Amino acid sequence: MTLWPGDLRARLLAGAAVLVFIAPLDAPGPAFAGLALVAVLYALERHALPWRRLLHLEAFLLIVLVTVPFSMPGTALLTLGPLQASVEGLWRALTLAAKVTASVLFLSALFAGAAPEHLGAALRALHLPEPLVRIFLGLVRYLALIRAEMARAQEAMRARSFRPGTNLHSWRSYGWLIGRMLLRALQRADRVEEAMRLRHYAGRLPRPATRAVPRADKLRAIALPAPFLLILLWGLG
Amino acid sequence: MIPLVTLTDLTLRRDGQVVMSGASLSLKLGERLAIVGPNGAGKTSLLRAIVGLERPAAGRVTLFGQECTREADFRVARRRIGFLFQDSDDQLFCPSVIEDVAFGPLNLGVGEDAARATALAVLEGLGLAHLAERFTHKLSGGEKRLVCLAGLLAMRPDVLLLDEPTNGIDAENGARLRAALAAFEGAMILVSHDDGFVSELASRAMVLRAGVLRPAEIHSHPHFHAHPHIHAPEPRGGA
Amino acid sequence: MIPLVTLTDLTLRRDGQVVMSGASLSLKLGERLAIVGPNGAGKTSLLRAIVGLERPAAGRVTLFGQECTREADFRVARRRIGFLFQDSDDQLFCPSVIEDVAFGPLNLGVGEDAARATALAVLEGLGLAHLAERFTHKLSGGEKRLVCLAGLLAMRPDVLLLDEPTNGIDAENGARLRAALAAFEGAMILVSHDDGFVSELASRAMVLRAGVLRPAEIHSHPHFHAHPHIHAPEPRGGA
Amino acid sequence: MAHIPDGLLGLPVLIGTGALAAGGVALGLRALDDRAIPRVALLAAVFFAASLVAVPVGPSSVHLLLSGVMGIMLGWGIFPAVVVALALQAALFGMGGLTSLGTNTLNIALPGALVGVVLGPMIRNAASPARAGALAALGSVLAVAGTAAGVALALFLSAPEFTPAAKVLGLTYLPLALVEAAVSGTIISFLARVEPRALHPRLSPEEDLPA
Ligand SMILES: Nc1ncnc2c1ncn2[C@@H]1O[C@H](COP(=O)(O)OP(=O)(O)OP(=O)(O)O)[C@@H](O)[C@H]1O
Ligand SMILES: Nc1ncnc2c1ncn2[C@@H]1O[C@H](COP(=O)(O)OP(=O)(O)OP(=O)(O)O)[C@@H](O)[C@H]1O
Ligand SMILES: [Mg+2]
Ligand SMILES: [Mg+2]
Repeated sequence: MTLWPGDLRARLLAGAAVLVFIAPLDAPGPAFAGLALVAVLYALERHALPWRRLLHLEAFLLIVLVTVPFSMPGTALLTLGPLQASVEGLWRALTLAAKVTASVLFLSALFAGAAPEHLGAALRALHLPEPLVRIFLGLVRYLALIRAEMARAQEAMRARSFRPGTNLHSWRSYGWLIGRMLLRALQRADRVEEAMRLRHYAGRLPRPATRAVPRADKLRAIALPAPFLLILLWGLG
Repeated sequence: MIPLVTLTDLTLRRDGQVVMSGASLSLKLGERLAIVGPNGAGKTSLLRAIVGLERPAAGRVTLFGQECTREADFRVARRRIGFLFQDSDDQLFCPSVIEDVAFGPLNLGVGEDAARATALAVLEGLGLAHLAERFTHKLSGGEKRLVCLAGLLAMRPDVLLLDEPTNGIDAENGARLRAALAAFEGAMILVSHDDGFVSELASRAMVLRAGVLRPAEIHSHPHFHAHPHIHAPEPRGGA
Repeated sequence: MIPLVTLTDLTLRRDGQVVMSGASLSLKLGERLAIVGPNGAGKTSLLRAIVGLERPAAGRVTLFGQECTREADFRVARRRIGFLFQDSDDQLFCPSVIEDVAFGPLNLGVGEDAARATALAVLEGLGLAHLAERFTHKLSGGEKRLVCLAGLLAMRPDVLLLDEPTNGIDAENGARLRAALAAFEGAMILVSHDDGFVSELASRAMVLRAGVLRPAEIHSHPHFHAHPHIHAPEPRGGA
Repeated sequence: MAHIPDGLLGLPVLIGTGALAAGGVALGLRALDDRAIPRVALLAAVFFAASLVAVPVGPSSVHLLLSGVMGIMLGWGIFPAVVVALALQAALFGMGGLTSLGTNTLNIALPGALVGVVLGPMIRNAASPARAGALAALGSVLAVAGTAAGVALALFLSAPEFTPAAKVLGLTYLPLALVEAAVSGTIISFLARVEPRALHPRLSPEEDLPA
């Protein structure tokens, strides 16, 4: 028994709703309640915490979280030369940290176990423009291939004693590498387009019939965002 | 009987350079024509010209009795021709195997269910039903090759053009491929470097060399010659 | 004399699966060791392990008498090893041939002019001077192969690792390649499916099969057998 | 650095940038012929793969954005390419966010598209590959500056207390701008030299190319 809708359409919509409900939270109480709720979700589902993603976030967040306490007026907390951190500012920073952490954790749980190929089909079923869905699926299809090409090319450079550094030779080499990858991709794109034409592609494929979302998934899609909506209402009230 | 494919005095250029000149061939019902030749001789270009991906500088392409010059002419003929590309990744562009195999039938206007059913039937016929829901980019080289072939067979072609079908294929999938091609009832043109494969499958051969396409003979004759060998002796440990 | 390359009881894994275990070999000055084996046997992985692009799960890699474990160790040794990749397109990334061949020397810290001069000299030595200003992505398969080799030779390696050097090469460029490799004075490890090429060039051979690397014998003996052939008869016009 | 996560920006900013990004994507899709879809998808894959390479700058390293090059090669097609790549990055790596997808798309794609529209024709008609490269280097500095300004503006409009953060963040884009200029300039002069057709955003195959 899982809380997540198995149907990706339902899961995407419910997930987006949760993230939208977290976004406007302003006060510390609701923000931490949101974070606690996500933590409960992790505990119930026995997800492992994505530590690396959380750490990866720091660089950007650190700047925000360090500067915010100093940029809000209020009760003095700490004085560093001309800079003064306020208690209000600290609460604000903690609120933001809670919201961002809750969102990141939620996002990675949302997509855990969802193959991008299936995500494409879900986007199509949600009536996103067909060309956009096909670009997404094309990217998913060829990304691994192109990353492998790129990795081998970089290894070939390394085998010829290339050592990237802060100099023009390195940057020029990267420019050539990427330029060459772009050329190879363009040539492949032409061949792919030809292969489609040879199989009689004439510009349009019928949209696949969409299955109905199972009832249980509909219920989950409502149940999942509901507590977050309550938190939002509490925050607004 | 009209030939399925006729090339008459074809000249092909690439980047201004003549790749091939005065090439003529005709492919009749049930024939299996092998085209062999060194790398860069223009074998791929020749196949591309047959389906109209490459337009000849001179000469004529006649498909199923109809001379083809414009894209519209070729489009009609392409329904009946399946072209296996040299690189499988160029040809497998759908996310899952079943979607890829059903792509052709869908384009021919059969409904979604019918297309899937056709695709599944073809996959089963090739012994690949277990791959149906797999993602195309996660297949092995040999599996990719066979799924590409399935995508062509799903359109029920009368002619197959095969550009190095045994490329990057392992022994097990190679056997499946041979069986599938041996069972194919239509005509085919087969480009391959693999002499054994060619002589097993082809009914006739031509050689493309230095821009000239010429008939050739396939024969298997016992003969006496010196041939370098590499033998692994019975196991006896490291180097 | 210390061997140039020594592998001791090497075990390699890919994606958790053992590709090869307990592989040992040693390459001495002037030796030309051929490694043969079926597709997917791990030949490429073995070469990659020698230059440190693949790290062994167990066993040791010793290059020029120095055991190599970290990237820094391998980096020193790589200056003296030229690795020809299986796919030329992975190795050619500069706009023009001359720039590509000069890339290695530039990395070794010689100036721009000296690097170009070295590159030109190597191209001339291979009979490729006419290609110097051509764009790498417009070369034929065989030309690409030779330019890759030129890029390695420009670094004056003591050891060449060649991964299927005759891949996609035509007769004329094949002859150039053979000549260039026969003239190379250092040692080499040669992975190839081309028996004729191996027996012409190699002084010793090993077979890699089912994860085990074993010494093998190369011998040429005359014998009697049946062999399919494709012959082009004397010119007699179209099909 | 241009990946703003969920939970940081205010609702009005998310809605506003989301709408603008949707407009950009619609514009890009309208210009896009069906036959050009593989081209956009494969180029998006290269830009995605290239953005994963860590290019060293001093003691640190940066990840390339290449929005200037994308704008030149794809024109308005940069919007669909970027939105799709960002969506996949969010799904695969948890980079960026879902609610901030529109903001991030706008911040990266709009400066690139403008570079493509304004400088693209000059680059394609440049007298020499070196000149094309120099123009592209300039363009990519402007594109990075545009992205930095976009990020700063999104923060600034979300809450007044983000103002100092926005300023500091702006400075962190300086090394990126430097590397982008060098790498993008090289990419464009490479393409101008060996395959000038690649510089045309061939979104519809009917579009005639100069010989
Ligand atoms: N995209 C291209 N642009 C310019 N010239 C090309 C292109 N593709 C091939 N050529 C040239 O056309 C000639 C024929 O190439 P083609 O690919 O048809 O040969 P092939 O016989 O199929 O070779 P292989 O056995 O290597 O596949 C070659 O000399 C090649 O240099
Ligand atoms: N990138 C990869 N990820 C996972 N497994 C891989 C990867 N590359 C190769 N392998 C596996 O490692 C094994 C050895 O591959 P390798 O490329 O070394 O073989 P090879 O002998 O060079 O084959 P070939 O003759 O086809 O070049 C194969 O079974 C292959 O499936
Ligand atoms: Mg070919
Ligand atoms: Mg290999």
